Amino acid sequence: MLDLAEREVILIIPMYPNMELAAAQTASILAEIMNFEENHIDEIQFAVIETCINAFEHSKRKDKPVVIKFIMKDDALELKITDCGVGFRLDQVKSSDRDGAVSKGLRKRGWGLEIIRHMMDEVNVESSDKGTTITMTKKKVSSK
Amino acid sequence: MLDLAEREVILIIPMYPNMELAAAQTASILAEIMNFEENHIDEIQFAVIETCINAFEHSKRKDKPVVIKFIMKDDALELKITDCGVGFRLDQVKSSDRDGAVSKGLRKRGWGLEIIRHMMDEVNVESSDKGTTITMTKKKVSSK
Amino acid sequence: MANGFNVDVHTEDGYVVIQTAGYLNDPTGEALAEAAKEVMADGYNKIVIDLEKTRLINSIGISILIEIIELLEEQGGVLNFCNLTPVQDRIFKMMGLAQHAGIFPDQDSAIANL
Amino acid sequence: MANGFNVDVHTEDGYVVIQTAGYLNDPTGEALAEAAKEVMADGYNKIVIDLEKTRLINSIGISILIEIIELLEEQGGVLNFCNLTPVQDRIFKMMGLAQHAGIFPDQDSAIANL
Ligand SMILES: Nc1ncnc2c1ncn2[C@@H]1O[C@H](COP(=O)(O)OP(=O)(O)O)[C@@H](O)[C@H]1O
Ligand SMILES: Nc1ncnc2c1ncn2[C@@H]1O[C@H](COP(=O)(O)OP(=O)(O)O)[C@@H](O)[C@H]1O
Repeated sequence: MLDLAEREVILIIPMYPNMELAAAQTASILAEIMNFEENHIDEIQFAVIETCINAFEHSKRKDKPVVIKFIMKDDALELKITDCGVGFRLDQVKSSDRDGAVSKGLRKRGWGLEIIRHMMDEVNVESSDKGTTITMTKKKVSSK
Repeated sequence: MLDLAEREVILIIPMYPNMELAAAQTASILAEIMNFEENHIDEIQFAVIETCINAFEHSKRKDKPVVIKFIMKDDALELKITDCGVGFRLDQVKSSDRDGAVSKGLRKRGWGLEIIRHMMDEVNVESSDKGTTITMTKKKVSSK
Repeated sequence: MANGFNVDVHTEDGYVVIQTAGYLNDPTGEALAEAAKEVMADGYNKIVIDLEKTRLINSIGISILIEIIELLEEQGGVLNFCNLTPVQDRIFKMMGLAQHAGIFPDQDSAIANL
Repeated sequence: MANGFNVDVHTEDGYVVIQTAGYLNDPTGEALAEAAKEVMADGYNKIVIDLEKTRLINSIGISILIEIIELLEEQGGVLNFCNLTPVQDRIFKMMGLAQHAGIFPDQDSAIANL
């Protein structure tokens, strides 16, 4: 039997334009069923979109789909977004992307991970040369 | 490489109330991305909902998820909705459900399959004691 | 109620308008039927159900609408629907609701024809 | 345009209101930038972008908004946004857009502050 306190939905999408919307919509309806408030639903959607387009843009494996696991907990929605791409090192992103930018006033790119962190309560990145899994949690009583 | 003329999305949902909405929403956004017209998007959603609730109600395997494959073709959206339940025989549904009802004026139940057939251009049922797969197609230029 | 469903009941002079919002399925249909039974217990037998904010309905939700129609018919009452989407309209006609209840484009005409 | 995105341009006396509808991403952001460049070529440098019908925006879409801001700044122009959702508002502030463009609750105040 499924544990009623933890229900899982899985969505598998190809790396194709606008497919991030399918992920965002699925997240949205699950959050709605869970009675998340409207702004929190938007925040989840923005985070899902940024994670998916990162997979689409940077994974370099457009032949492999992105797998999104939605885990509906009693008090939170957890998402695991996995690509089978080239992976990256978080510590290397931070330094390079930020430094080159500050000087120029308005920085155009390199916001994805920051948006995700601002939208969600917890964000965890696991990445290797076999791919990347971003695990993120939005609590019903969110501090964000 | 994914064949660009045929793109697949897979959604796996538990047999849990309102999960049919996740399937309907995913179908809706894919149909929207494919530029289906609004009424056709509604028709797809109604068909998806009825197919999912049939799986929830009749498959007798609430421990097994329902798998929905969305195949985006150039001119149509095809859906394959599979449960791992007890299955049924279409020819037995037809006779029993219809006859008992006509006399009573307004028949309350037994409309699901009929709604699905009215909403979609093609509907095919494969069912055995290992489960049921309903394959249905909505064309962009739909005659329904 | 999960998924933002709700029922808004407006009692007027001699009739009632019930507005739904959200997905109409088993539990939300039952909530709607409860609302209808309450106003019927208060003596109203002319009811408008406005579906403007309900886009998705499943067949169990519709079967509950049929139950409301039957209850009202027993009391010599009238039920009119309004603001159906084209697809809802098609399904209501297919399932025979249109023979037992009125279907009108908007609230005004649904009320005028009670 | 896929997914129902569209851009509506209203030129008024001395300013332009551009209304978007739908998801703002790379291609739809480019469509918006094209619309802005066209009115700038016609001599307008006061622009309101009304996001009322746009709920979802990705970071590439926002980077294109920054490009529009920069183009306008070069011409000594002004860009005001209006009808942002609370989440859009937060992200615009986080990414620094609020320092280079106005953010207003509605079209009237966005126009009044051009
Ligand atoms: N799924 C991923 N696979 C590989 N690299 C990634 C992935 N997600 C993020 N990255 C790396 O992290 C960097 C920062 O990502 P982000 O903050 O979203 O900004 P941007 O996508 O605009 O570069 C990217 O440039 C990329 O190098
Ligand atoms: N996924 C399924 N698994 C097993 N039986 C099914 C399934 N879908 C439909 N059926 C059978 O077909 C019958 C008719 O279905 P339907 O037309 O949707 O009406 P209803 O669900 O109201 O009975 C059901 O009563 C059931 O016996």
